[in-house]
Amino acid sequence: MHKTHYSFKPWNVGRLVVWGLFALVMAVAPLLFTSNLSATMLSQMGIAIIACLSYNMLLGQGGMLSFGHAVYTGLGSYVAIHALNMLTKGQLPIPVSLLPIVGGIAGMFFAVLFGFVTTKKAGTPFAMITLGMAELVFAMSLMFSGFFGGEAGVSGDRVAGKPFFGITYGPQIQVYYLIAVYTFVCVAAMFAFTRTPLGRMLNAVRDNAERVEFIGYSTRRVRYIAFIIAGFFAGIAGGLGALNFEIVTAEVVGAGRSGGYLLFTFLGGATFFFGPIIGGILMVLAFVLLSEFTKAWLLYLGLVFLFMVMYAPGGIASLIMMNLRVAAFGQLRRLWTSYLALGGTALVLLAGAAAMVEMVYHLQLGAAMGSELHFLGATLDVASVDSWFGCIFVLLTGIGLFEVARRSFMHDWGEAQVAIEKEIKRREAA
Amino acid sequence: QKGETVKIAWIDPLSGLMGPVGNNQVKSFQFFAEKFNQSNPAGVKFEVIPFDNKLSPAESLNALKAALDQGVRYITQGNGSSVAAALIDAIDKHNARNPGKEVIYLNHSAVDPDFTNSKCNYWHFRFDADTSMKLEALTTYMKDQPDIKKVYLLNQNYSHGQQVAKFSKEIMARKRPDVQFVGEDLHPLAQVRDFAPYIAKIKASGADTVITGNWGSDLALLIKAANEGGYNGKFYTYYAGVTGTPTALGQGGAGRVYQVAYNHYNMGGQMGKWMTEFNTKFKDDFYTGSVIHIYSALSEAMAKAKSTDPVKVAAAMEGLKFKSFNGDVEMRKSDHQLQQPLYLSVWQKADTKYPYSPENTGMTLAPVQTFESYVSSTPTSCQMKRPG
Amino acid sequence: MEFFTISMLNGLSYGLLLFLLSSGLTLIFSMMGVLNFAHASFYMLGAYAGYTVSQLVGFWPALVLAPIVVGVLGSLFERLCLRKVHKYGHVPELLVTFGLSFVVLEIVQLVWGRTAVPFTPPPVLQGPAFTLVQHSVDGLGVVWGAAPAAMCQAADAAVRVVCSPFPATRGFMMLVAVFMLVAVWLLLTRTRIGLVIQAALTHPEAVESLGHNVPRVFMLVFGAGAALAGLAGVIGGSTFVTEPAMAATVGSIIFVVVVVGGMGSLSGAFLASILIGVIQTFAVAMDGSLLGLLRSMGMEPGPAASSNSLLTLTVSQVAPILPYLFLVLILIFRPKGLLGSREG
Amino acid sequence: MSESSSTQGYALELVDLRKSFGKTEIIRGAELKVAAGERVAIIGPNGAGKSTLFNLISGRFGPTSGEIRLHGQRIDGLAPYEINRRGLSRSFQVSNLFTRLSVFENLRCGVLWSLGYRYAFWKFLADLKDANDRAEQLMHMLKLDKRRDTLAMNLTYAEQRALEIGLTIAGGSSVVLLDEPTAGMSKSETTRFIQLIRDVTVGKTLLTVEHDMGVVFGLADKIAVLVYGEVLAFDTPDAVRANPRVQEAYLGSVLAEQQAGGH
Amino acid sequence: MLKIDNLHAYYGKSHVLHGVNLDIGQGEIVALLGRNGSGRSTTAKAIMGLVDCTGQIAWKGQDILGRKAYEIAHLGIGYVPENRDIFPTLTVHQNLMLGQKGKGQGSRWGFDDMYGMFPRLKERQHTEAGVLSGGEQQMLTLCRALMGDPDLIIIDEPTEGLAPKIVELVGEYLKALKARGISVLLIEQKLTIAMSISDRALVMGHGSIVFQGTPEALRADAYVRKEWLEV
Ligand SMILES: Nc1ncnc2c1ncn2[C@@H]1O[C@H](COP(=O)(O)OP(=O)(O)OP(=O)(O)O)[C@@H](O)[C@H]1O
Ligand SMILES: Nc1ncnc2c1ncn2[C@@H]1O[C@H](COP(=O)(O)OP(=O)(O)OP(=O)(O)O)[C@@H](O)[C@H]1O
Ligand SMILES: [Mg+2]
Ligand SMILES: [Mg+2]
Repeated sequence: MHKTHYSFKPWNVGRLVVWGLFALVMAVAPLLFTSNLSATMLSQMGIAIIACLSYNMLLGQGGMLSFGHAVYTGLGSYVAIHALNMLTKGQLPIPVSLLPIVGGIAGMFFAVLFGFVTTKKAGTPFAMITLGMAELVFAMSLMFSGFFGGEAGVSGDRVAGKPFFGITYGPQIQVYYLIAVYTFVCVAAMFAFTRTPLGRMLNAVRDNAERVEFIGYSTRRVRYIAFIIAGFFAGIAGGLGALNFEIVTAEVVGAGRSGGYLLFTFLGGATFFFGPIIGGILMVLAFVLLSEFTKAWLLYLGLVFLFMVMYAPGGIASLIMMNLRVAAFGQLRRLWTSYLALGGTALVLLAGAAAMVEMVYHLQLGAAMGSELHFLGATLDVASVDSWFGCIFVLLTGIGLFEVARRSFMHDWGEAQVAIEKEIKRREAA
Repeated sequence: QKGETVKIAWIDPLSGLMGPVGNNQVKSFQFFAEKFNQSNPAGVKFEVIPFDNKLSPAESLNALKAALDQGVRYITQGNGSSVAAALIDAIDKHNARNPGKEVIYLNHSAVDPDFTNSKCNYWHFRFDADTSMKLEALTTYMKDQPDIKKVYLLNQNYSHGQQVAKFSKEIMARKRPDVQFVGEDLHPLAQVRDFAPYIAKIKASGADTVITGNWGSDLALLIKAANEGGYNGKFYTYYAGVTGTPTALGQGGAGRVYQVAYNHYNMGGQMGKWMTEFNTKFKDDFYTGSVIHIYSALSEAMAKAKSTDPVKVAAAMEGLKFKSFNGDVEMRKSDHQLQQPLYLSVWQKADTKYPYSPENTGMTLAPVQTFESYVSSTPTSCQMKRPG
Repeated sequence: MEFFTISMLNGLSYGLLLFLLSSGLTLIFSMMGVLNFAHASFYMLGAYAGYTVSQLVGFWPALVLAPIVVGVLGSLFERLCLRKVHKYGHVPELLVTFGLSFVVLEIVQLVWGRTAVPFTPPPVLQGPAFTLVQHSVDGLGVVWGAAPAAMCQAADAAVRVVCSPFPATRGFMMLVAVFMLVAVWLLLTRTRIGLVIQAALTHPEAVESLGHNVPRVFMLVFGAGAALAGLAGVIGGSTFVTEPAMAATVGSIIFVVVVVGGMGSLSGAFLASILIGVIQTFAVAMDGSLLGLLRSMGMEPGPAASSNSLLTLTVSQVAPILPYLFLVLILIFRPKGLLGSREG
Repeated sequence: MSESSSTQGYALELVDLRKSFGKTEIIRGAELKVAAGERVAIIGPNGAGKSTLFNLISGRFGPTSGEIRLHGQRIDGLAPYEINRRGLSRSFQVSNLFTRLSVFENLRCGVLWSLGYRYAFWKFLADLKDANDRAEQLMHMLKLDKRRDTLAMNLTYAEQRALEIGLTIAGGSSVVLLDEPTAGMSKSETTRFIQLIRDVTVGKTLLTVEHDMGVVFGLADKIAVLVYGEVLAFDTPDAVRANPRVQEAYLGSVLAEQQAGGH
Repeated sequence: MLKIDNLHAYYGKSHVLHGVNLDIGQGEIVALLGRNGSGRSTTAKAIMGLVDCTGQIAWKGQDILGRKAYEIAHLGIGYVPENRDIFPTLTVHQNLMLGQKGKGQGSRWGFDDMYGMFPRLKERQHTEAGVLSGGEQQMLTLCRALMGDPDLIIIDEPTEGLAPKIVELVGEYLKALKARGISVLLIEQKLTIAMSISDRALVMGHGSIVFQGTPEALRADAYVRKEWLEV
């Protein structure tokens, strides 16, 4: 009698804990971070999570590289804000809380429309069609001011309709909780999607589209339906965005937005379901906070991408999973010292490099306001040789130590992997 | 209010396409904060907190939130009417939803006339001159030029460009009905790499004059193409003096490119000294004169209101008359549009009379005509809703 | 007639400019399958490097040196970054170039500042290469160099004379573009490099065991592509403006050219450049709109229509986005591109 | 349909089938009638068009002219998935799997359509008892139980070949085409594999392409010889072996040796 | 010509070859036999420098271990990989062209020799190699390696997917190569052909050589055949 393996229960304990934690984090986050900015950032993170996950339905699960996902989030936003304005005028009998659904339906509608042509193709032609589509939609958005509101965009007021149990959506916190609920439901729904026949066939299409045709499925149909579903969730994200900002401008359909989804989904990790969640959070952090911290944020962003793609092409999620695997086999013990060393030396290296970068930027942009700048609590003077030498010294020390730490880490890591392989072989044999 | 620190959040691009302009302007704000902190009627200290909005409305709203968290009550912005619209809207809602924490929005460069007409707002004050005012001034000059017979309108296809085209036609029809508009084109913003076809078309139309609201490379490339394509007509523009454009214009276009603005590079006097000082300090040119308007207006109003509370300052600023670098100006009560003199200047070689040379090009913008406030003043359709 | 001729010339030269910009991309894309998002960045680097070098030793040496510098940088990038991610597939390759484009932009701004630099063509190239003189009586004539002022003025008021100078920079640009076409074509057809790379994309080990040094070939090709971009940069930068935004403005149009032409087809890219150049130039001259079309067919759509932005949109207004329309249509109806032989 | 009555009983019929690539005609009027439940091996020199024939039947290419009938119904010109839905499936000469999915997932993908789940995104895979059972059962038959969660790309060559067959028969098609199923396997593995193929194709109509005469004679009820795009002979193994034209065109002396060797 | 001593090879951390010793003389055909996964292909890759390995590989007296594949190819070793590895987007002719070193001067073989050997290839010479039939691809890889004018040619399962008649033909050609003084390392699955043409047979099991001798000796050694080749 062979063991039946497929005893997959959607609600086993581990899963309940994970989802419970997820809900809990979203519930308490605004209580911990109370400022105006963090409230709106948390809201945007929720939105970005939905958008990135929906994007990953295409990229990670379906192997479709899209350069135009913002078209669906963006058009969802536009339709939602128009709906909000109709609602305000009393022409639309639905509560504000359902507006994101309107956005979702709009996103789906446009995905039905555009997807019909884009999903005819896969691979590079698909990528290029989406690029062309995105450029066209963006160009239209400035030309057709009726729907897109021209440069000033379309604004609305979310305090509309009857308050529902005292919820007016005036205060940001109420909007946050609306977004949180949507985020939770959408994440759950998209996770569920990966566990359905269509979701699995989408993976199959990604891996080997040709073979899919020989087991009864039309690859084009699989891609098309998945594209529509992704469009729906994208539209929800767009609708939530419209509620959050109460204004929708052409940038929401712009190439920058689409590129952002691509980059951050990848950075989070397209190969794992939860990767884009990390990606979405990072996207908001990078755009909102990083640029406030430093003028060199674009440089840092570019470098982070370069290095991530080179050294961790699976994104942050894959790093996490790799370490979880190591931990699951009880090998983390042997690694943590080298992790400490690695982290410590990396910090030194980064501090040195960042100090240099900051000084260079200061020299160009802020020198007239004085030659001194503050960096990590230290005061640097771009006019003094000492500061430069100090930084170079820190940097070089960092590089040296890091290299040493890295070698020992690689060694330990290799050994841990060997041990794991052995363990797997042993278990298989057993 | 004496000795109080007034924080002003500056929300404009520091990176991207408009980054250079933003960088110039943030320096201007910081430079004049220092100047006004030495002495101002209200005796307050100004502190500028810059936020990079990347020219994005959504990012600007984030920056607004961040500014509010830091207790900022004065916001200034100017690049991009989309951002301005978003900020006006957001500030209006914020002020309505958070009484006691009102915020004032000081618009230094966004020139969409709607902001002081159909979309006018009590918390918004504009210190630049809007598109219609500039065109009033411009056409006042043009109407006296007998050699202007055929005009071509070439603009960027977004609200600013569309408005330039629209108002040009309206006002010219009123002042010089005999002038013919022989062509009109709108091209996408920052998308055109080759303006030669447009020049060919303009030449074919026989136009002797081009009115364009173009800025940045859209303006520079247009003038370059005109020089190369042998087009000899004149260009009436808005933004010939803005960062990057002087270099790109170079020697070309001398005597043929006009700019209408509320300042120019050869104002002389105190302004001239400031410009030179700014130039030596930052190796950059000062051209956003509304910065000075803003500090003057704020400190005058604060002195008048004896407070830095935005609600009182807003009330004091309405109808405020003060003296600025370009003469007597007034913050018109009905629509919060600063009424001020404007100048027409022309791009030509710098000489001893007009020595200031932006970006060391050897060229300058020499004044051609000054327009008093009443000349450029345009009526408003604003029905201002005042709080309370 | 004169308008047509000059527009045709404009269209051709703009088309050749597009080819100039995209030939390096085609080279890299056709051979290595890498969608190099940093191509425009190499173009910008070429312009800035050209500017600096021409300050030191003059324009003509810069025309040679700057592309070499950019080519070396390109090779280095291939060696140090691209090669590492090659094995992960095309998306990471693309993203790595994406990352590079950010870094290049920032570095350019740090080194050369955030505003335009005064990079001008040498005196030989300033001014017109020839002038078309349209005389309402004598017809169309051509004068080399600038036409004397007297020629462009008719003594008689009834005679209309129009002089249209054709800038020397544009002529030079066309020349270089043709040179590039020939050079790349020779590289592709007269050497086995193209074959080696195409084969190595799928079977690197097999190619190596036939005795080809695959990594070096990859590096050289990427370097060559970058150098072509650099050359385009020197010319584009001096003819137009050399500023940090210059990369972004050509960024996506060159992809359109490469894709419309057919993935990896040099002749396709050439044809596509010319087509796009000419179509776009003539589209600018057309003021027709849907509304006008309806009217000319005898329909009067009513007052609401005359404010409908779709109906009133003129052809010239959409001219600059026509390439994208073209791209989408081509990919739908002929996914191989104009002259391509394979999809994707 | 009137024409279907005349063709009843045949699982697969090829009528004057032709295929050209450019100017070269590869399949030149092939004719074949395979009865339901028959096991047919197709042999022929390299480049005769065996794989092309499979590609035509399975819908990878459309024929230039001629007819293909599956259970009496014309299928030429249909898309692969339409043909598959009508009960025909094929394997590939070079393994063609879902490389980043596990063995189990591969097989489960294979059974989904035939069990009617189509493009469902409102059902959990885990709840599809029939699909899971069938996948498990297949995995057991293929002796891949131990590799259940291994990704297809990490399987050994022989395992991949096994999975390739598994994926082909997963949908329960009644007509199965196998293209060189044992290529690249050692003799011992081949023997095992023939048995496996016999087991999993019980009651089905089977067409295989093979060069290994051991396999051919061990597996087939009838042999079709394809030479230059035409069916030269279609008969029982013994008759084919004795056919001098086949000897000359294809077998050569190796066969004689193999026969001497005891196969 | 080729002499291998105590060769160990690794795929990442997994140790595949455990001390292989073998040598091949000039003009000799050596058959390397063994079950699937015994490490024959790995041996071939190790010689070509395509896997990490330790030990000694001497070619014409020169140590080539650790050299890059293209250097080894230039020293005169040709390699026909097992999964064919034709270049699918190139034509047959272009595939052959890539086999040449330099412009192909001084090579003992030219296009005509190849097309003479397999007329089928001549017919298909302008076809993309990807659409060739399995057998045609096999012929192509063999010719491609020959175009590089090797002194030793390593052939990994050349007869896979070939019709019996062609298999015989390949056997004939290998003998012809031998006659020209070229050495052949033949990795095979089909005992019949391997035994009939080789001078010596090696049997590999679990990453090392377990039998060495003439084909006759192998035929006679029932134990080795049973233990390492069949079942
Ligand atoms: N798409 C195509 N374009 C051009 N020629 C093709 C194409 N597909 C196959 N051919 C040619 O058709 C012929 C038959 O190929 P096929 O693969 O059917 O042979 P086969 O009988 O399976 O041979 P083998 O036993 O060697 O696998 C070959 O000569 C091949 O080159
Ligand atoms: N790329 C690889 N990574 C890891 N292990 C490998 C790799 N290639 C082969 N192996 C393993 O190395 C061992 C020897 O493989 P090799 O390919 O040399 O065998 P072989 O004798 O040629 O067999 P075959 O008949 O399958 O070709 C096998 O156990 C195989 O699983
Ligand atoms: Mg075949
Ligand atoms: Mg092998």
